[in-house]
Amino acid sequence: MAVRVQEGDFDVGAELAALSDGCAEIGAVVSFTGLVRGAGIEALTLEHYPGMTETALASIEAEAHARWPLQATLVIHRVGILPPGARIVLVATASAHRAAAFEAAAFLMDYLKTRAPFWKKEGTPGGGHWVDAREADAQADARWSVSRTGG
Amino acid sequence: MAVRVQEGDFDVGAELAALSDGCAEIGAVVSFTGLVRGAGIEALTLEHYPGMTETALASIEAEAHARWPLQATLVIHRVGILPPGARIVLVATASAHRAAAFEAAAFLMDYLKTRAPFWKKEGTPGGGHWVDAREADAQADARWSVSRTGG
Amino acid sequence: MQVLYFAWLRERIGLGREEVETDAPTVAALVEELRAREDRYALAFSDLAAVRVAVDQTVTDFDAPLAGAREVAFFPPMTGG
Amino acid sequence: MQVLYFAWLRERIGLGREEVETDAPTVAALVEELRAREDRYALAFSDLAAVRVAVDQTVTDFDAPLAGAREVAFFPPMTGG
Repeated sequence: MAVRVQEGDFDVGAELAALSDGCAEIGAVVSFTGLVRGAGIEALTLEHYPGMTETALASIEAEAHARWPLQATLVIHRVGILPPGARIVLVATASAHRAAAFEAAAFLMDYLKTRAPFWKKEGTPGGGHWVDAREADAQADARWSVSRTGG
Repeated sequence: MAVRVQEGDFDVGAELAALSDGCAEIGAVVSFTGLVRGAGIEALTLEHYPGMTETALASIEAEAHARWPLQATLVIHRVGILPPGARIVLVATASAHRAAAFEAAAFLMDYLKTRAPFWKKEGTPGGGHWVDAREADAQADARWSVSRTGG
Repeated sequence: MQVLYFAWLRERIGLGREEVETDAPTVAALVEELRAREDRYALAFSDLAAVRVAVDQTVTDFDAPLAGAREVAFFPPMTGG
Repeated sequence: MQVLYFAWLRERIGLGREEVETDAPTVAALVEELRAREDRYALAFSDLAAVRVAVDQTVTDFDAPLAGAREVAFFPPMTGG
């Protein structure tokens, strides 16, 4: 289990290799990489709540380990000013089988979206605006309280 | 859309970077990496049906694009003799939003497991044996014919 | 008590953190005190449906008691990931 | 017609591919002809529930007709990924 909040970029290949290194039981590694979409924006600013962020991410990660048989997990979230195309977040899970790795990675992202204190501000040619929370994200969070099925 | 069947290893970081390179609409990249689990085995031999393999993988990939809004997908599957810990397969999906990327990646793996002509033989200290197909894989394949929901 | 503001609440109020002397028994009572201070606070807290609160770094609601609390943070719904 | 064998079918029969002269109208009829050849074929095809078939690289079933087929492959359930 590892959580990192950082301004700098991360190396997905190196992070995934390190995640499964040395554990012979791991047969499946799933990763999610979030990128800054570039349609009409000049930059994305990520603000967060230092202290609470790390606590919230560690709590979400612990919840994933309680729900699925996972050998390893990783959450890296960048903060600061990011250009279009930049990596924002990496979530990775390692398990013996793929179903647990897929479900846990989706769960981590769903909970991170609604429960980790990050806020996005889009910088556009016309100025800046804070990104609204999506109703779809609230629904994605809620599905884990009623069911563990799904891919 | 890209499908590759090869003996050599692949570079996950480079493959994922290339997948999203140059498309500003991509906000989510999901990857699955399958590894040779090392419990009691000396090597895994992957046999396949040249010609049909590529056709089957391309067909599965096309089905994923028909079901979800995907900007890019990638399937790489290794063949030959692989040691414990080696990467076997990489499936990656890129989409504007995470739900499509997660679901399509899980779908690609489920269909690949039951519909792409690969066979695994485990080499153990006591000899070799062909891996049995798992009932769980047949069930995982079947869920996509009744429902698209899930993570 | 330390009071923290994030995202557009920070921008509207004009600062990210301040020490507040208060005997407010609940988050809601603290919000009323802040609203009464100046227009920028009243503006920031004009629509509480758009505001979330954490007490000592745990998300809670506006009825939550403040007895013993060291840090209260106000922010919009989270949009990370 | 080219007939291909994979995995343990290939090992039991002792070859991966052969040219077969046949007028078998269906896959099932072809399997009967092969079974009648030698013990190694009979052994490989002793439990058809464990055998899958593709005609011209498309998975089908044992009732499938062979008219016009160029390539028939026998193999166990797939175990890739």
